Amino acid sequence: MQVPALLRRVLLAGAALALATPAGAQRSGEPIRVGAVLSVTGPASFLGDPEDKTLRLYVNRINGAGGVNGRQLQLTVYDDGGDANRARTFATRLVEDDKVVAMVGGTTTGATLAMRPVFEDARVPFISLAGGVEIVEPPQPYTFKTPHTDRMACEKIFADLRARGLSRVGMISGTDGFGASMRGQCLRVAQAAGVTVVAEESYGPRDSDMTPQLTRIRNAERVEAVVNAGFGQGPAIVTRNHAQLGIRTPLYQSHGVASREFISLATPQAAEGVRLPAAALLVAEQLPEADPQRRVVLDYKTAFEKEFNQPVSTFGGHAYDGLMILVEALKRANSTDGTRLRDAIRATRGFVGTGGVVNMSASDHMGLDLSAFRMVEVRGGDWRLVGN
Amino acid sequence: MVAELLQFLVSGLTVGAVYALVALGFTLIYNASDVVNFAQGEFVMLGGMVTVFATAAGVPLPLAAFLAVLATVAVGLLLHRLAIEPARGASAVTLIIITIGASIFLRGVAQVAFDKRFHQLPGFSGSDPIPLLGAAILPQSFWVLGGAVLIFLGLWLFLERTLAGKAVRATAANRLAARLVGVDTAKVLALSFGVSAGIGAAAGVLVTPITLTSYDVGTLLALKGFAAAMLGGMGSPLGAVVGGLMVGLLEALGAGYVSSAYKDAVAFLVIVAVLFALPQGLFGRSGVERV
Amino acid sequence: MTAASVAQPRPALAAEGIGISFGGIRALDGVGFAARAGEVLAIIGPNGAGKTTLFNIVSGVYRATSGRVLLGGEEVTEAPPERLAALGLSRTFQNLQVFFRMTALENVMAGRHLQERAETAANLLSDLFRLPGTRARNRTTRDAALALLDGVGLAEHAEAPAGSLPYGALKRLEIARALATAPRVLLLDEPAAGCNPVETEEINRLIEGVASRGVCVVLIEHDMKLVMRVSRRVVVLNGGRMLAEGTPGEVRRNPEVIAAYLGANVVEEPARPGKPPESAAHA
Amino acid sequence: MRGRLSARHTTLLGLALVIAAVPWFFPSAYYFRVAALVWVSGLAAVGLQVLMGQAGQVSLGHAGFLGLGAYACALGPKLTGLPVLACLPLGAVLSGLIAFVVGRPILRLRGHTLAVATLGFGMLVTMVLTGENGLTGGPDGIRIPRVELFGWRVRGAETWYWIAGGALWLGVWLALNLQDSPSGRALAALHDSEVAARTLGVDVARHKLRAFVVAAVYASVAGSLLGMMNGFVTPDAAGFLSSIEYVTMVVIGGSASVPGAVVGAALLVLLPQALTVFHEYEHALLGLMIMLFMIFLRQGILPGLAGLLAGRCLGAPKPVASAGARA
Repeated sequence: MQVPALLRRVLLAGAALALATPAGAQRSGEPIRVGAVLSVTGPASFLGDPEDKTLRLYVNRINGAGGVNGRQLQLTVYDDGGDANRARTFATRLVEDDKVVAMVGGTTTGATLAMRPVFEDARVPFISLAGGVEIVEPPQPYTFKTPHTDRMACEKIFADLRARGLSRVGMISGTDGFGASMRGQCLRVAQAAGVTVVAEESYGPRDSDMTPQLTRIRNAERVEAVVNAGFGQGPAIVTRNHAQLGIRTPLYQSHGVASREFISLATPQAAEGVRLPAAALLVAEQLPEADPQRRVVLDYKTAFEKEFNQPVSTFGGHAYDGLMILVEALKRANSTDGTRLRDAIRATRGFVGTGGVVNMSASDHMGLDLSAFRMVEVRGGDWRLVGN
Repeated sequence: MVAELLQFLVSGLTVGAVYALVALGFTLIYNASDVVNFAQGEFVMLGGMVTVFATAAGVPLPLAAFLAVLATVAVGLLLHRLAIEPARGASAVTLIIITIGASIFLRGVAQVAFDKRFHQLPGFSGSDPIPLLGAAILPQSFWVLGGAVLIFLGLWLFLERTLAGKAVRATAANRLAARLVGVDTAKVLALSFGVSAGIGAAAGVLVTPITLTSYDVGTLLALKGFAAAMLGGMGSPLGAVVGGLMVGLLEALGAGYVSSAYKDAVAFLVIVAVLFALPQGLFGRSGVERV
Repeated sequence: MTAASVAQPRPALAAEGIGISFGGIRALDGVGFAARAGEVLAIIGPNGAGKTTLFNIVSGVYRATSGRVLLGGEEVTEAPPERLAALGLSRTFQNLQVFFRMTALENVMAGRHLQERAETAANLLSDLFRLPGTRARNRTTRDAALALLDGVGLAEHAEAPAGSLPYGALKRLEIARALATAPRVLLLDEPAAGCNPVETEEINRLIEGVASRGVCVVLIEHDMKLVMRVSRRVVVLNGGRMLAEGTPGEVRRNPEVIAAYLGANVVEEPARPGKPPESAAHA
Repeated sequence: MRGRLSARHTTLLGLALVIAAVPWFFPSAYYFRVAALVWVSGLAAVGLQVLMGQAGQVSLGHAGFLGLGAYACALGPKLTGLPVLACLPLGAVLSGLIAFVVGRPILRLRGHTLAVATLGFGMLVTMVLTGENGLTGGPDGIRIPRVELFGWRVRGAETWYWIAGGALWLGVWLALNLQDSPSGRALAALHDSEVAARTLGVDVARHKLRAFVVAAVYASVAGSLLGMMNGFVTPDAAGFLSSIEYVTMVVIGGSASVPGAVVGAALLVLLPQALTVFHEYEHALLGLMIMLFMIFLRQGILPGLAGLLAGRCLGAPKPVASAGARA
């Protein structure tokens, strides 16, 4: 039997193929290697796809403009398909094989948490694009994140509810990582915010009809508002079903659908009046001239939409923020040493990104506060700033 | 109370009709080959996605839908010709793995050829819900249910009234005997792939206005459709329809009356319970084992 | 070739008043027979008479609607095949049920299952870790199986994949496998079907040898020459009922039997010449 | 034709050589990581080979037991205070028990019906792991403590490579032992013809259940190793797609062959790593490769290649064996 020989040949062939990756290929003036593991496909591709596009677009632009510290950026992106185990393998690959100096990515909280030990062990700065609070709480030495946390989204929604004099909510959430994590945070902060969750429902990541769940919420006692924690197509269907059932209580979505795409998926009629907390990016044109974010978000929006011919989402924005924070830190540190770079990222102050103004510190590896969120509402088929 | 129940029923029947059509596709190919075609969900995806992209390119909806079904049938026939036919004589498990490969392949191609975003279609008759006994029903639900009934009737007529249909039934009943009386069972299998693809695509077109679509909707539909086909009795077209509707209803009633977190568990527990009582499924042929 | 010399008080295998229905059709009705140790009993009848169904009931594959089955005097009507096997009943199949993924030797080794004791969890662990007990069992089984293969003239094909053997050899392989269980009662379903005269002659000798060792052999066969030579008594079935019973000579002269066979248009030819083995896979 | 013993020994020796030798060719720790993944996936696949290849029973819920093993190592230390390593056998026993209880009714079912029941079981496990956020950490997963052996912290891809390689070798040894034993013959018999096996005295239900339990224990151990290696686990590990992947590994490698399962695992772990070169086309190519392998080596890679080397014509299926190979 030729088993062992065969096995070895298969292994070697695999190794040889893997070696042929671009990582070892082009070497023009010592490029700075930056890695990314994103959920470009799979259940979280709604988030990962714009992140991927943004990173590629901006790395090209930066390189076109002369690179960083006179060196080109070299980006390596791997697709984890939404699977944490695969993400972990790619993280090892980035660190051990591609020798990246920093990592921007980790689309989902699960993938981020699975990858974190790899970067921590290797002392390679890791800027995650996922929402979960546990990524930076308690802060780990080399792990950062750019998106707002889901807890902030809950607090923002509940504050808006209270301002409208509402307090009894029906929660509906997706059973995916995003939905479940936000659901947990909302339940945790509800009491402090003076909100009571009187009904609670969930739906699977690919469910196509949520009328039974919404009927139950409607029938719950004195529900004054419906809050949906979820991302992807689920919230669009919840919005449609909410309108279909003629439920009149206000509907809040999460920052997980902060894109104009959501309105067209949910249909403008059904989405009318839906509110959600979102980064300034969503309402770029409506920002006052004096707003520090106005120029940044308009630039990003124009660049992204021109290149890809699709509406921006705040997720692409998170990737933009992550990359830019890294680039600025590289400039400040003038080094690719992990610890120095980490210190430089940690020293980020007053960085204006699409998600808000970032002020990091040793104890805050995200650097955003509630003011970074704007409450927006769908009116006439587009997002409008609420109040202030 | 009645309104609530009616709401759940309509929701369940609409979703169930899609499962039923997927299960019908499974059944046709299974009957001709013992193969469970895991790429069945991708046919539904193709139907929806081609329609979306054709309408976006300015093709009127009915023509776009027709093109989508046609294109998917072509894909189904090609799949048979290029992947199943060359492996003729291989065991059923080998063929099943080929269809798993095909499903990954079609998804991979779709994400490049189309994109990785979600897409929607407008309801064929608008999206204003129709009030009925206190429940609110989308007009598209009637399209889905009506479409499913038409497809089923069409398939029934085809199987009962046409020579090709009789060949399909003969092959399903006994492949060896069918071959002996001169039925070209390879052609029957090709036909089954074509018809299954067509049915899947039609389901995709009908349901996209309600459920939205994207390059990867197929996996879950295949899973649910497979369960539905098993519940009804693998190999029985009537069973596929009843099984699909039942799975849809179980999910909706489970979500409405039990717990939305465990609605899929409720559905699967019922399916498994039924299979313990009736291992052949509700409408499956229960034969005495011949030795 | 005379049967066992000792007259036994009770038959090794007896079926009484067996009836069974499939979907409302009465396939067997009030059928019975009794066979003693060392005796060869043949069951004959036209196609569709219910012979194989009777075997399936006696061996526990089907459950009779009425009647009872006695093995060594003990009632076993409801017993499943594996229990009957443990009680000493073994069989072959009309549509071959050879283990086609295995070699000829492995087929017969599988037949030694009952002697191998693989039933307890401790046995499983012994098998997983290849403890001395398992190794000893492997050796014993292998030797016994080789001897049995030799007995049916297949020793030189021991390592051949079963699927590559000709039809006649497969028939004998099944007999060897059935004998591996060391049965007290052996049911043979058309052992000579598809065999050429030379092979039939071998099977004839085989049956006589088995019976001479005190095994009760019940035989379904279409080859009348073989039936007349090898069996001491013959039971004739027709349309699911008993038509006649007696010595080969008596049965041959029975006008009803002649009528039934003429009606079925089969006189005494082997009914299924060279049946292709494909059909076995569909059973 | 070589005897059975020699084939068995060749396989075991060859595997040991491969495990010992391939690190020579590894330029970085990443290769250790990938190879360790191959060994762990291979271990789970070998377990499924016992069930699918030897006993002929299909399971679409194999990853469910993998998840149980991994989560045992995540929750065990929390709930019982035991060290992580002790939770590996604990998880294995638990998985075995669950398989024993669940398998009893499930294995009465045949063919595709069995597939649905195991599918349902796997989904149930995933649903509980996803749904019980408070306990399991929900869809975002849960951390698994670092393994400590006599005060030494087990970490690093290279260490795990040797642990996983050793576990795989043991797993292959056990599976090969089983194949050539009274229990293995009983499984092979019921795989080919249940009726014939029963008439030979094989208690079909009991032996099927045993294969199911053995497969569950394999999966659980593999899951525990995977979890400890990653220090983290999410419910995806137990999911339907994961189960399908293991079935594909077994069939593509050659379901009749124990080392085939390892080859299948190697292929499905290495291909996605190698195909990243093709960026957005990687999924299409993966699907294409699976189809091509199955079309041209329909008995699976290992038996298929062995057949090619033996100069047998692949186009002609074995006369009856393939027609009878209904799973």
